[in-house]
Amino acid sequence: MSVTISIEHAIKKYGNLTVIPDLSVKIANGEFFTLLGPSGCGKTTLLRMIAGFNSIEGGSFRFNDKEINNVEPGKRGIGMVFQNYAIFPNLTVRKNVEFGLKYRNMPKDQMRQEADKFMKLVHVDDYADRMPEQLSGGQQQRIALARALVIEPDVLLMDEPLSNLDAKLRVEMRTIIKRIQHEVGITTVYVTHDQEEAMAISDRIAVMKDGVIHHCGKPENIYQRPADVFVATFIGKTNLITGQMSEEKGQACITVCGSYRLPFHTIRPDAVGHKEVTLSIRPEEFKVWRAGETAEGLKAIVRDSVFLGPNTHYFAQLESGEEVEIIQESEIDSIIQPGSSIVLTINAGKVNVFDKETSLSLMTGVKNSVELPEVGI
Amino acid sequence: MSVTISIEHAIKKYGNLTVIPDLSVKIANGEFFTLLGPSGCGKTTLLRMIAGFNSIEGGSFRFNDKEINNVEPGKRGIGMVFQNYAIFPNLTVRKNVEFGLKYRNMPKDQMRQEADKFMKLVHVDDYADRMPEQLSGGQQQRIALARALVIEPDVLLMDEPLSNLDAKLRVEMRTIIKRIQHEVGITTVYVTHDQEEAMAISDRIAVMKDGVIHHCGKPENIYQRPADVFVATFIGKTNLITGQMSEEKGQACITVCGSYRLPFHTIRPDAVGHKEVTLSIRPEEFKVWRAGETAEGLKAIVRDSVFLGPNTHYFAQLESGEEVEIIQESEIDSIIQPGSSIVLTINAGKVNVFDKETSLSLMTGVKNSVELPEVGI
Amino acid sequence: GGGNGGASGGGSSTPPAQSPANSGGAGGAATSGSQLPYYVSDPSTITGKVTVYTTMEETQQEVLVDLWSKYYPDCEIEIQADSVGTLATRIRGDEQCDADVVIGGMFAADGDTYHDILQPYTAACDAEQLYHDPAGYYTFYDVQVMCLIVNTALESQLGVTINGYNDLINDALNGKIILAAPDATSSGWRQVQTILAVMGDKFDDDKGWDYISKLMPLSFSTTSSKDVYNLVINGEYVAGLSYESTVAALINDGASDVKCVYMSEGNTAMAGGAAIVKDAPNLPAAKAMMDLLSSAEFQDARASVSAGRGSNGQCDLSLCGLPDDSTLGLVDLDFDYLASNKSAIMDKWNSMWADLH
Amino acid sequence: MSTQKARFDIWSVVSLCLLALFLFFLVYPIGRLLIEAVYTDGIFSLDAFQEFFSKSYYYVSIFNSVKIALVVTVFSLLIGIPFSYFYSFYRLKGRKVLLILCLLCTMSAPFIGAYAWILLLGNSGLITKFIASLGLPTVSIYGFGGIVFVQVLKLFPLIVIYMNGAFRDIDNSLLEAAESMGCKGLDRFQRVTMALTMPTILAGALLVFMRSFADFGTPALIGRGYSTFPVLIYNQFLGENGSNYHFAAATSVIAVVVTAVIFIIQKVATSHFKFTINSLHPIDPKKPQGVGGFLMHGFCYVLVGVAMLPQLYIVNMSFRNYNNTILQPGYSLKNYQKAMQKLLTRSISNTLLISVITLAIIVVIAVLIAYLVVRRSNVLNHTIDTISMLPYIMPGAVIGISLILAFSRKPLAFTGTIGIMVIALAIRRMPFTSRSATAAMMKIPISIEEAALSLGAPRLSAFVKITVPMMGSGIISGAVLSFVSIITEMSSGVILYNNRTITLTLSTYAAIVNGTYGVAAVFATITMALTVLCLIVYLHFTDLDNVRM
Ligand SMILES: Nc1ncnc2c1ncn2[C@@H]1O[C@H](COP(=O)(O)OP(=O)(O)OP(=O)(O)O)[C@@H](O)[C@H]1O
Ligand SMILES: Nc1ncnc2c1ncn2[C@@H]1O[C@H](COP(=O)(O)OP(=O)(O)OP(=O)(O)O)[C@@H](O)[C@H]1O
Ligand SMILES: [Mg+2]
Ligand SMILES: [Mg+2]
Repeated sequence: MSVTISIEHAIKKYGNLTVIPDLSVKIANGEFFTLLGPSGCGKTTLLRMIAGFNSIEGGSFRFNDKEINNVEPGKRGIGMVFQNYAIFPNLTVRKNVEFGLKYRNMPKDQMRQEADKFMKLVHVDDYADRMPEQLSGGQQQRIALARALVIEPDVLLMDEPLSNLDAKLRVEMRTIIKRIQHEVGITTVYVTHDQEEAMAISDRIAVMKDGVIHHCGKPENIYQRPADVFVATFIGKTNLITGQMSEEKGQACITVCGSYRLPFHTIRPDAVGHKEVTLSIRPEEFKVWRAGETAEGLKAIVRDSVFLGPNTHYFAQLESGEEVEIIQESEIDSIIQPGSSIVLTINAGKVNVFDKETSLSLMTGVKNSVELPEVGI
Repeated sequence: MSVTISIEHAIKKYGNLTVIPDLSVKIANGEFFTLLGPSGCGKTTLLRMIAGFNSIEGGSFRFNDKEINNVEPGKRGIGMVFQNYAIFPNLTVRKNVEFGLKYRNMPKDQMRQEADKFMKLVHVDDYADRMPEQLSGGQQQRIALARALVIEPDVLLMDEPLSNLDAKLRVEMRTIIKRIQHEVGITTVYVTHDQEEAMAISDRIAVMKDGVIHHCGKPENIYQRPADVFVATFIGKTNLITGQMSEEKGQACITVCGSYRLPFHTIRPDAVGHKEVTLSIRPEEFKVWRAGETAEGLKAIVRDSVFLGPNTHYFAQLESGEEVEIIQESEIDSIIQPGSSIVLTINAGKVNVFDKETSLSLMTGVKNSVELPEVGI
Repeated sequence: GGGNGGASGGGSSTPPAQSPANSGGAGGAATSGSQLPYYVSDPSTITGKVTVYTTMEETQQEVLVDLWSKYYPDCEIEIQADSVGTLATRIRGDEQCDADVVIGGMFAADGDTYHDILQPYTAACDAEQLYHDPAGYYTFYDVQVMCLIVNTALESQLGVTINGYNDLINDALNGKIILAAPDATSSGWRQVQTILAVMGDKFDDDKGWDYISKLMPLSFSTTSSKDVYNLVINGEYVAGLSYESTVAALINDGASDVKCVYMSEGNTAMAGGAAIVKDAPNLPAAKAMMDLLSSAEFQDARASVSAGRGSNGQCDLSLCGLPDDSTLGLVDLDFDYLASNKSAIMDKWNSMWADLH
Repeated sequence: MSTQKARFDIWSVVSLCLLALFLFFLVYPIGRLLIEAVYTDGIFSLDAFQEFFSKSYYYVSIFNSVKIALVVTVFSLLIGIPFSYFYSFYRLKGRKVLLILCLLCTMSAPFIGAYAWILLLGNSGLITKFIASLGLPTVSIYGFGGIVFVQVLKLFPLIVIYMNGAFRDIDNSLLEAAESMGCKGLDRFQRVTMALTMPTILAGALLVFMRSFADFGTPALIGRGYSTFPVLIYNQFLGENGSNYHFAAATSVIAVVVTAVIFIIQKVATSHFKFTINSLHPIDPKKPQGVGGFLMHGFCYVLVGVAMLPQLYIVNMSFRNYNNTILQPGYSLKNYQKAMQKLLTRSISNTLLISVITLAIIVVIAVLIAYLVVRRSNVLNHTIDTISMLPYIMPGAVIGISLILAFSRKPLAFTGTIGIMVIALAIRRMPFTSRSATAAMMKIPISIEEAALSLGAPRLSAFVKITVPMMGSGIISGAVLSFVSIITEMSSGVILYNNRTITLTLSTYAAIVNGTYGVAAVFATITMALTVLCLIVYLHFTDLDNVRM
């Protein structure tokens, strides 16, 4: 079976504290949908409302056309991976994984096979007969994953299922998740704090803050054209710089640091005008020139540099006093020393511009909708 | 007080299972030392041995010159952040944070102030009087962090302390950890699965597998000149390609895919010779040319592309059938479509070469030592 | 049958009533062919099972069982022993209760306490009995006289001699006297009666209570009659206020270092006995049981093993080595007064006890 | 989940069934008792209460009883908690034996245990004489101190059993976290270990309080006229001088009010400690070493040794020659022969039958209640919980009387059957098991159960397969306690039993009533042997590491 999830005007309160004030979103059948947001923004809460473990203070939750507000969790056809794993401490690894299969009317043999298969997939087959307490944190987390995947539910809910795994394993696991999800066509709601993971795995992402969805859309939309300043800063690193927009022949032009002037072709026509704006420039959207190599640009002084493998990060101070972070591809033995003067130019096609007052994006091409995506997945 | 940690020939067994067969390493006073390795490799185990919570089956652990094998954990002067947080469920957030201060003979007022300060630092000050149950996963983890930091121990042991935080908060927290560690001069052993985090925060990193340290050194050493194939593949993404080394006038030359021939100046003189080698080429060490743009190089066909924010990943198949991953800076609307033919060239200065048989590095410049770093931190 | 309740005081005799139930029994043919006594019914009519609720101790039970089985081999006897309060509660509580008779714990001064669960019956040997229940419910088989049980070893150790109530008022005995609480035990209640009867000028007068107020501070109170004699025998206490029959029986059983002291100040006697339970399932057996209990044969047999003073005039006191009634200085009790003032006396006792402890 | 909206599901059905059961078997009898208390000859009157509060010797008994119970509770905690701590955190030598002995200490039937103590420590007791012969000053067993001494030795094992379960459930990493911050030794014990087990400590304390409060045998025998509530009630109901149901019922009501106050205080206190522990890393007991190890062994074995003295003496008594009440020289099996005539075999089989049936009923219902209260917190379920707790605060005799009042008349005539014994025992022991089950339940994080539901397990099987096993330690400690208590239960049975439904403990009682102490000792010894046997069988089939008692 395949399921579309519709949430309308959901409200969640813990006592007097409203955690989710009014949230609506539709998740398409078979879609891989990710909730992204700072710690404490309500991701787990929303996920648990979908699962049926949290009370619902208002609004309606529907699977296809059926309201499920009062349906038992066990009858919603969900599989869930919990943030704290929730492994059954009294059962062996195998029994944990087989647990859900018992309710699928599966012959014993097949049950064993399925469990074996999934334990292998998440690399815990060597520990099949151990008790969970004898496993490392990451191993426990993988059992939780296998346990939820093996039952091939209609809706898969995952709360930071990979947070304790190393990069390689994370990538491997997320590939497995994605593959199974895709093969079986499970509608999946995924919570993660890892943006790269969210980008790599999701069909759509909802960026939340304080229980409100700020931007809901495809990963590249969100990254390239964030709906507001919060989304821009939350997704990936970015530098916020104040600028002054002016109009020249119907064309927007933005002046930064008093002197560096850039024409912008990507501002929405209705937004063009005289106003203060906030520019969001990602570290890799700067280009660094050694002093003298170019004339036009922002003058800056390198304060610090950090080597991060493929790239090197520089922290520099602009003439205006604003601090910016810059990422450049690392060259062996060519790190620019702190104290050096540099000039920065900006790739105006990529930079995002926001109204300083409302924080909302002024760009064309922002795609933000909580409705079902127009094209099928 | 400041502490140097020396571990000599440590052995750890769980029943018949040897988790750490023979591990030695020295950690300098005030150093920020990170254990990195795949899930289940023994990081938590080693950390808990240093803390005194695991029995020690062999070898000696010393803080400065004092053997601590049989010293009570409470008397070792350690602070610890546990992988599962280990927040006291029966105490409020504030009481959790203040817990350790009671043993520092601190006046009540100051205790409160200190607790306030640290709760603010990790952004849980709003929840000071809540019970841990009423907090989100990330919030709980931050309490564990504050609780360990506030007592300013001699040795700080942290087991994946940031695994449940989003990227922004992770960076913020690791900056705080680093700052406090530096100010107070705490010798710190840190376990993480996040390589970028390890790179950014550590003075030195030990890369472990199956209880054995494969490479111990500074982040950039490890990244740029990994000691063996495991380290190369574990730290950052890499493509392993088989090549044939030959010697030409005392100079190493490696042929890949039968036809693409590259001179290497970075091979250790004693290693130069005729043999099969494994090349480790990081995705960003390829340069992509559209078919026809260059003659010399590896011919390949793009299979898939993934947009990941600042960069785009390509998966391509070489003529030899080997799959490689390539990272290029993203250009809006310029993603190369699957199916396209491309040519790849390699930046030979960065590529690492390993003996195919022993997996060990053949490069000059590998720095790998479990002894104390020569220069002070 | 049923006796008519006379209004006479305790101890007085009423003429024997007709005993219609067993007129034909005497000639019945027992298997042995020998002539059966008149108080034994035709064994062939007494069958099934008779269930006895009793307060009797083990040895007395054995006597009863032996005698019953001798005359009524076809009728099984099953015994449940407990205190009378518990037994009564159980009978009251159990609709399908199979109790046929209650033996023991029924005293002349009870008033109508148990009439709700019993039925009247006049036993075969009523004419021979020295004591009769005016209400017609009880069949007596026992006369209860009070005594002090004294541990002779401790007595001489302390250098005191105990011959009566007055000898107990002695600081050397402080904390070494045990008595049973009158509200909890029948022996305690009987002792209070006796003290009030013999220590004052008139029953229940201030002089009697004055004695009690001196006795209380020296004494320990228990809620079980048994504790009194057990703990004196064990040497926990020097003197205890108890029943004659049990103490004498214990001495017969081999209790050493103890003696039974009849108070020099005087004593009281009260008849105790048995009754048939209302709606007894096996009424013929119940009646046969009453008849047997009233006989001198049973009472003598009982006396020989456990020193019970029989109520039948033909009993032979020498069998159990008990002194004759006349030597005890018996004082008559007014049962009506006792029945109507029981709670007032108890209250007074309890208040005084609370004040003095 | 206090916010869970009321849904009608399988648990609602369970709630209603339980409610019906309790209304019929508990509320109705208690109602009958209340009516008895406030009606005199069919007219409503509070004369009995008036009387009670107008006489000091009645109301003083309240203070006496509360005082004893409080002191006993404090001392039981003081020795029970360290005992259990040593047992749970260290691999003491002979752990199984220690545990079994510990359980046996609670076991002696009322009367006979206290009687044995008198024979040991009374004015002319064995030990007293021995001490006196050494020229040392002797202490008296009688009075307040004696009651406390005897009761503490009898009741501290209850704390031990409760605490063993609680210690098993602590997540080791919490202790490690505390230790890493410098909190160790006694301090850690106080601030972390105790704090985490507080719900259990409170539950155990309440249990001991109630047991001590309701104990009749000990104060009756060695109280030296110390008037306590149960003695008062007992005399009114069952005294040899006839009974005053009306006044006894009123006294019972007052007793129930007093205990209810204590119960509420405990409940309020417990409500401050609502938290969950996910014990993925249970405590790994260490080998005791050095002087500390020696002292630990010493403490545990000496304590158990002393507490076992009366039991040992009873075993000894069972072989002594008795002429009814009177001890004769020499040893023989005479008492055993005599016991055979006194329905020994029937007593044993009744005991086993009744205890097994009762235990099964209790465990099932207690677990259900625990679940409803903790996970389905609503008015209905709290009502059920409160009702089920009523017997907690009612002395056994009161329950017995209530049942008689309720079920002795047709068409509800259950008295005199095995059924009524089972009902009485189940009612009486239910609260104890359901308390420990509730405490265990409170500690299970809800996400574990949610995980089971999310995997498609129906509510009931999630409960049976995951929740119940995780409650294991709590349930088993409760069940073991219940088993022992059921076997030794007397007070409610005394007025309910007859020859057909007699049990070992009641036979012991009957033998005591009969004055045949040797035979009583036989029954007591057999009871002990039977219990040991059951425990050994239980321990045999349980991995020692999983003995979550
Ligand atoms: N109590 C135990 N009994 C037996 N084996 C154990 C026990 N604890 C851990 N192990 C095993 O020891 C190995 C190392 O465990 P450890 O917890 O140190 O891993 P880790 O490196 O911290 O992994 P992760 O990143 O997943 O937390 C694992 O394979 C684990 O299964
Ligand atoms: N039982 C509760 N009572 C009161 N407040 C709660 C409760 N559970 C969660 N909260 C609060 O609700 C907010 C949202 O919690 P939630 O667990 O959904 O966060 P989250 O987005 O999953 O965060 P994280 O990434 O840290 O896990 C948090 O501020 C948290 O403190
Ligand atoms: Mg969360
Ligand atoms: Mg770990």
